[in-house]
Amino acid sequence: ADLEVIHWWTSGGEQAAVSVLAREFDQLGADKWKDSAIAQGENARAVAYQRIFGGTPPGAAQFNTSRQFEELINAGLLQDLSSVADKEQWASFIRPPAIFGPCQKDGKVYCVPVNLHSEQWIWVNRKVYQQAGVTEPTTWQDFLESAPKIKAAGFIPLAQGGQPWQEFLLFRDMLLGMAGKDVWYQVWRDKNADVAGGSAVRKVFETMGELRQYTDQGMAGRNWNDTTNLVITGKAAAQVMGDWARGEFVLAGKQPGEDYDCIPGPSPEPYLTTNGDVFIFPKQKDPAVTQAQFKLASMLVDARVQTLFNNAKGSLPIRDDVDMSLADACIKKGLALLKRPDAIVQGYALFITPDTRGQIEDLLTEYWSTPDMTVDAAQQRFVEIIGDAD
Amino acid sequence: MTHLSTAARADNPYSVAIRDLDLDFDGVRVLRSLNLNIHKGEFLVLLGSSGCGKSTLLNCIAGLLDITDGQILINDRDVTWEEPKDRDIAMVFQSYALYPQMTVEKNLSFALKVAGVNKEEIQRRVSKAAEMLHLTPLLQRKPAALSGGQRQRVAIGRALVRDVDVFLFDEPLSNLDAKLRTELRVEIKRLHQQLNNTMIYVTHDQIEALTLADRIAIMKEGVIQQLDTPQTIYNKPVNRFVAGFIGSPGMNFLQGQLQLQDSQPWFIADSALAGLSVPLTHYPFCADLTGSKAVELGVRPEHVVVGEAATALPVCQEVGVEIVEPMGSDTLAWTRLAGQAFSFRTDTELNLKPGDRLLIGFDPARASCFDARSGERI
Amino acid sequence: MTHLSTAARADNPYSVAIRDLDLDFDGVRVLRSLNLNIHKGEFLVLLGSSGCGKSTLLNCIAGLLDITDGQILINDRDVTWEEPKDRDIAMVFQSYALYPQMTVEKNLSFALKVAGVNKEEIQRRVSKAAEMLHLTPLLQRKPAALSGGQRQRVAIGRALVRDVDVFLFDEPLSNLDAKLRTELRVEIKRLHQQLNNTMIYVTHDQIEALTLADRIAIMKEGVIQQLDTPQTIYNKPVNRFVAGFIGSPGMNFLQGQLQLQDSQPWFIADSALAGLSVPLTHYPFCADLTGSKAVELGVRPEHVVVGEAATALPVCQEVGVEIVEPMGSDTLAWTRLAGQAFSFRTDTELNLKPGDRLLIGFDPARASCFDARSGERI
Amino acid sequence: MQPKPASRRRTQQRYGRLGIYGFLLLSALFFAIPLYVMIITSMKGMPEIRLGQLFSLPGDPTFAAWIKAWSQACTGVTCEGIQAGFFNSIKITLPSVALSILIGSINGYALSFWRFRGANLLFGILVFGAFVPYQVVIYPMIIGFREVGLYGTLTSIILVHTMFGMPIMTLLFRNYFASLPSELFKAARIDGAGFWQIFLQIMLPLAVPIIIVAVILQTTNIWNDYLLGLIFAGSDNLPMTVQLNNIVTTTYGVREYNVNMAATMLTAAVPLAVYLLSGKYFVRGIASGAVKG
Amino acid sequence: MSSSASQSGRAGAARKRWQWRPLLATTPMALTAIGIFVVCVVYSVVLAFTRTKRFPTFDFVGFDQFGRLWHTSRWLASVENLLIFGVLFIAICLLVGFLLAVLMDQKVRMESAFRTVFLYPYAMSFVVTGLVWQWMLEPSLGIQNEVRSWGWSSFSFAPLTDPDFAIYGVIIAAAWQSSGLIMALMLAGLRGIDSDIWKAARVDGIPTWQTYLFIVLPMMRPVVVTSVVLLGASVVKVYDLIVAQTGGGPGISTEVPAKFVIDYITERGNAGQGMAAATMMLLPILLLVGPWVYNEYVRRGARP
Ligand SMILES: Nc1ncnc2c1ncn2[C@@H]1O[C@H](COP(=O)(O)OP(=O)(O)OP(=O)(O)O)[C@@H](O)[C@H]1O
Ligand SMILES: Nc1ncnc2c1ncn2[C@@H]1O[C@H](COP(=O)(O)OP(=O)(O)OP(=O)(O)O)[C@@H](O)[C@H]1O
Ligand SMILES: [Mg+2]
Ligand SMILES: [Mg+2]
Repeated sequence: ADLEVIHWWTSGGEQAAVSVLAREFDQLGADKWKDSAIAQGENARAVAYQRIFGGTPPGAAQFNTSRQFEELINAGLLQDLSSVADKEQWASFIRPPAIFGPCQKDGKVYCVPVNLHSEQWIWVNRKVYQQAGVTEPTTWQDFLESAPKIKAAGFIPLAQGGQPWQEFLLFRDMLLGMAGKDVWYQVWRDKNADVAGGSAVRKVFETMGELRQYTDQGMAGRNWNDTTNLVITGKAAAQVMGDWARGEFVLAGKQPGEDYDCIPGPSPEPYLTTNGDVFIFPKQKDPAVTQAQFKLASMLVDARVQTLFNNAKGSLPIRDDVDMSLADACIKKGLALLKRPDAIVQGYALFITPDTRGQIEDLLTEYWSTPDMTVDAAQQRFVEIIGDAD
Repeated sequence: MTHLSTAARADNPYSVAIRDLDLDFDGVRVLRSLNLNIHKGEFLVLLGSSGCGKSTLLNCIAGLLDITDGQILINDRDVTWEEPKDRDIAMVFQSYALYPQMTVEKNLSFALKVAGVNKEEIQRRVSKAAEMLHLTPLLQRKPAALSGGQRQRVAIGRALVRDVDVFLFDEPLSNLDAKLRTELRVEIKRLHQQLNNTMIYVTHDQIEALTLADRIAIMKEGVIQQLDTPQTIYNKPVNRFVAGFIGSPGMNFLQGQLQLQDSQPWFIADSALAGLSVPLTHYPFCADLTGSKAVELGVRPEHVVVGEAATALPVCQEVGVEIVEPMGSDTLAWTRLAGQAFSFRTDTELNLKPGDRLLIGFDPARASCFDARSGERI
Repeated sequence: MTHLSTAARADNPYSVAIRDLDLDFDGVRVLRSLNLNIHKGEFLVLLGSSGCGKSTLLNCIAGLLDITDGQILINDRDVTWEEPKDRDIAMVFQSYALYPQMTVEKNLSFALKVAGVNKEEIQRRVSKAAEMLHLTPLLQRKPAALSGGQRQRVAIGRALVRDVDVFLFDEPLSNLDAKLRTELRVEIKRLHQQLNNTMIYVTHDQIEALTLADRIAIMKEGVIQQLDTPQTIYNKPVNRFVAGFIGSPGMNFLQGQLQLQDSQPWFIADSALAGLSVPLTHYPFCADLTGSKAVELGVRPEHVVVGEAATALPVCQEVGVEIVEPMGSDTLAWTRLAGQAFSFRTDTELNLKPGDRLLIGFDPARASCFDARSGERI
Repeated sequence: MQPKPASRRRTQQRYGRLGIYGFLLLSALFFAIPLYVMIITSMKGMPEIRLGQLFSLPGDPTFAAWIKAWSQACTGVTCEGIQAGFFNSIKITLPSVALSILIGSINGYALSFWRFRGANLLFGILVFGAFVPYQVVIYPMIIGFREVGLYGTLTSIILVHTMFGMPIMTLLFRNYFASLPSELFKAARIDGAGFWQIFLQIMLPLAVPIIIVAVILQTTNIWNDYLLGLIFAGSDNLPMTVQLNNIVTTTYGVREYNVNMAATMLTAAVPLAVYLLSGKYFVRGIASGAVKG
Repeated sequence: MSSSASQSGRAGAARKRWQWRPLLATTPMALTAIGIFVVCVVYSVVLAFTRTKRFPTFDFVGFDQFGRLWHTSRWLASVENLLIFGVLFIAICLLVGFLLAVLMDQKVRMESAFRTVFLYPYAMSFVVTGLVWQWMLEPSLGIQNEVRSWGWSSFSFAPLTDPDFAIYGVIIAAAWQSSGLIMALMLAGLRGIDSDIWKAARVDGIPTWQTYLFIVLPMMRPVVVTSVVLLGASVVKVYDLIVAQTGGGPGISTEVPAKFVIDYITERGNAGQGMAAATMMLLPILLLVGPWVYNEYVRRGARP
């Protein structure tokens, strides 16, 4: 049967990766991968929801490792994959276990994690740093110190995209990098308003405010990959972005360590959050499609497919036993971190709803683009949002 | 209502009979308990000023409006709730209402085709009507390529082909210029003489009404004021409204008092200046006279006699001419009588000029006298 | 053109003078070398059928159209290339052309305000015009809340306040019903007598032309056919077109031959049946007669005498009545004379019916005789 | 002799006209620039675009970007350009335009000539509906379509376009028919024609000017729709605008502006052509009754 | 027919027989009007009073959603933007449309070429409009860069990068797209004005601009109303343009209510909040448009 897969992997590196999945699936036999690419995650997820809601669910749909699909599980609209998962003993090799958490409910399995995305990276253009005569930053403090010099040299110190999610990403990166793991959990998991209103978070807001001056005028509305391109082409020095930015460098033919560098954090003590993509499998009327769903689910966690896919995508595999020898220096840095359990932090998305996330994005984008807004006011609203979150 | 309709049924000799017709538009009563009987073959004209409900009445007869109350019979058949097409009527509109996208021939044959008449019959009737109305050379043209008069003829033709008993005309000539109006008027009259079917004709042009009608129904605010032959309506209007409406140039009205002097009725004009007393001894009163009463005396301009001949009449005065309107065949002159505007018709040969003074007079027996309050003829 | 204008300048006693006016629309000549002189204080009516160029001529005088060639003088001043507002004219339109969103008062005063006239003066002129036209109680209404007649009065008022020498009217009464037309006609006439300024009035209604005009210019296809007083035009039309155009009911035309018999001119009607010979001895010929010639004899319906009196006339025949059109004041009857349709006007009292037979006759001296080919009066 | 007054007046007029043409040309320039930018950018190579000279003519004009946009650009796994979407858009637009105009004209006709009880209320609701943002009613509509088993089919997207187009279409036709003389309708009824005969044989042929306006408006609206197509059309019928969006947001390291522009132009080609070919009738049609409020 | 009772009974039947065809023919309209614009709207409004996330639940929470809504600065900014956008967009379109129509009405040569140029943007979707104008207003690519390359290096025109001016950048794009349509409407309206009015004004010596302003424009009320309705409807719905051109940014400076609603009912999965916002959008429409629609179409009914 044809298995329609909704995803938002339309960017260059992503396309190569999703093509791996499609090809591998088609080679399994009778079933065909039917591609439904819809640009931008929110659109793709909205369509997936509407399709499921409207009674013509896709065979599979990409979501993030998060609470985005918990209502689908609760409403009993997703296919229970326990039979496959139990047989193949997914729980035994999917790591870190946190990324499998959102997929499970009452002992049943409703989604398949396919990769791990680490967000805590700053991508720098080595040549720019060389020309500006400063060293690449490893902490936010370093960054703030070097930025004026880079700016003086005629480069954009911080390439930042102009979309709310990118501003939120920057904020998260700074929160984890500056305030550390405990604050992270207290804010996201425990929704501790006191901590959210505390000095550690305040410092993050302050720093973020300072960063505004190191960006460029063309920021408004800019996509992340266009922003990455600024770093690639040497117009900007650095960009804070998840590991998916690597694909852009690769496609541009740049060499890690030579042309560019990926620096975890920046933080004195780098962490890796466990975000990633999962596929959900809505319940189907046609048993043949259901069979195909099981087949795809099984294939997605297959070690070989994981290798091919994650090498293409530049993300980290969900299992330990895959061959990532082909991976480049940046991926290897991530893999190395992944091996240290204390460096692994659960992603914010496991704890807060898209609604809360949206509110925070609204706040941050407003704050980021409104220099007049005081740190107090911004933090005050942050506290309210965290306090009201469920 | 019921007793009337059952009673009337027994011996209804009428082509169209309307019984106690009421019609409301959004709660406003436009026609009120209207009764009208039209004989077979009669040419009835509905005359009245704009907005008096003429078209509304015609539309009711045609079945284009759902009536509020009452009954409409055509040829003895109650058609109150029949479809227009089942009423044995045809209608001609002021705006022609030709189907612009169809040729004249198609316009003429549309109704027949819709009714499923067979081709030869359609062909026959269309060419007969076209011939009768001199439309044969125009059959392949579209309405846009016709002159106003030709269009109106097509509209009449469209009614003609349907071969019905009752023709309804809603101001068919209003959109034409004076010359064409006169021509088509004669044609319609001729048509009526040929076909001899019932025709109900709405107009607000009194010349049309007078020339065409067997009987005229004069309407005002949804009520028929007078229903009679043109002569009677012209000479003996039942009220001031009818009198003023009919006749062109219009009737002169002199304000005044009706008084009995020496048990003879006299009309004394209201006037600050020159007085005017008119003896009404020979006036055919329809009501008893009691005491003095405000009245208006109506005198038609053509009943005024000019010059020496006037001295023979009961009323005769010398007046100054103010305005002269030559109309070719004769001339209308305006003057003042007892201080009130007064017009009269004279021969063009007299060659009047403003400022001329002359004798005028009229015969009170041919005048009309109306109660100033109710407007009714006395 | 130049020599003419300098020459004409010297002694131009005219209010409006038009010299050799040509006007083309997209290469089509609509007015051709037209000359027209209008006296001060004259009421000139331009009469003609639709599309003959009346409005075009008026628009040229008003300066609303750029002429192709020629010259226009108003009060001795060459205004050919002046803006309309500088021509000392005012204009009234058929469609009223009121400014719909302004009250009557604003409509009247707008032009003055734009021209910078001071407030009291505006006030004075507006109230004077309003009084003259009985518009005072309506000053605060908007045009939509006025009847057709009132609207047209406002349109006239708008011209009035501008206090100019020449008034131009483009079919001002065509959109009104017959009754109102008659009323406003009288008012315009009265206005002219009061103001005594030059008025040029376009109409295609000949009754309007006859009643209002000092002189009438009858136009056909951009050329003035006859320019004369109403009486002359009515009684002595220069050609068949003018004769047919003027008069309602229209003139009868009898086809026939003009022959000299015993050196006396006779009109012999073309007829298969009953013959008709009319002696034209007393007819005022304007041309020499040579031999036989196809002509049309024009007889006005009101010049026909009915009954015994007819026997005294040179032409007298017994005829059968075909159609009777009572018009209130008199009656038009249709018959056949020498096989040709022929109408005549009679008293209503005669009470004619189709089928009646009676004697009719007319005086050839009052008839008009036209060359059948050229249409010119003979 | 002085210069003829005629020529003086004409000279003044000439200056006035120069002003008019000047202003019109400037405005035309403003309106045309975006199109110009799109066209020239689509004909440039990427290196040239990077120079950042948006308004300069392409040094080496090429249609490569157009070809790529039409048949090669990748949208997800497939790299077939936007051509597939083009045919989907046709599949959606043709029936939707036809159906919405048919229904709109029937409504307008019924409302103008056959006043039945509740007609005005229905119409009032419909006019109000013109202001309702789609999004407000999308969820209940999805439920509705799901219940009748139509969700995600070509039928459903056609119905959706018809329903959302109905307020404007009905208004358009109602106003037009209301401007026709009612005698026409009366005459037809007396001639014995019924509801449908009058509509099909008398009224529809007369509505050609307004049908042209309706075709133009609806073609543009439906062709350009993205949201409704994405939600209701089903995965097999996604319109061209979805592909366009994928291409425009799908890029290698550098966004391929030339391909984006070409794809944009290709997507806009159909409504553009409609306007170019029938702009004259558009103004005429509007003048014939659509603006009577 | 012997009694009035039976007669009126038949009368009633006859009337109904009259009506069934138009009723049948307008079922699609009735279904749409009631099914979509009443039932669906009411359904959505009801959801505004519930805790609905992604799936409708009828777990009522009173006015909580509205309370939260009016405490959200993005919503407040959206409302403010909609007002600015709506007023300016409609005003500019009317002004430009009218001006162009007036000039086009001067018997200009190549009228059809001009008309096409003015009208073609309307063939562009708001998405395309947004993209094109994003490029045009991009500081390093667009107009600013071009003008600077001519030598005027201090020239600055990049409204989209400045939160205070971004909404005006959006208005430029929207007006570019829609002015042509208004021009066409106005042109049609101008052509429909009785030519005698022009002549009367000329004879009265009223300068052309005053004629247009004080006489002709008021006479075109129906056209203006139609235009405002068309523009107003698109203002309320504006979404695509924002998403394509600015994504609501910079910050929240170009957010609009429709985008707020959509974000909440899709990505953010809080349909209750989204519908509360939608309800707030419907309210002014109902208050502003409702009476007008009622007056114009329901009560007066009949013919316009
Ligand atoms: N459809 C309608 N709705 C409401 N009122 C109407 C309607 N049609 C006519 N009327 C009113 O009914 C009255 C009579 O109208 P009708 O058309 O019958 O007048 P009329 O005598 O034919 O006038 P005219 O000579 O102008 O044609 C008028 O007051 C008019 O305003
Ligand atoms: N703007 C124009 N362009 C081209 N031809 C025109 C124009 N205006 C008038 N004409 C033509 O000029 C001729 C005279 O038109 P004009 O309007 O002067 O006639 P009219 O005598 O006023 O007729 P009516 O009684 O119908 O008003 C007509 O044949 C008409 O077709
Ligand atoms: Mg009527
Ligand atoms: Mg004219």
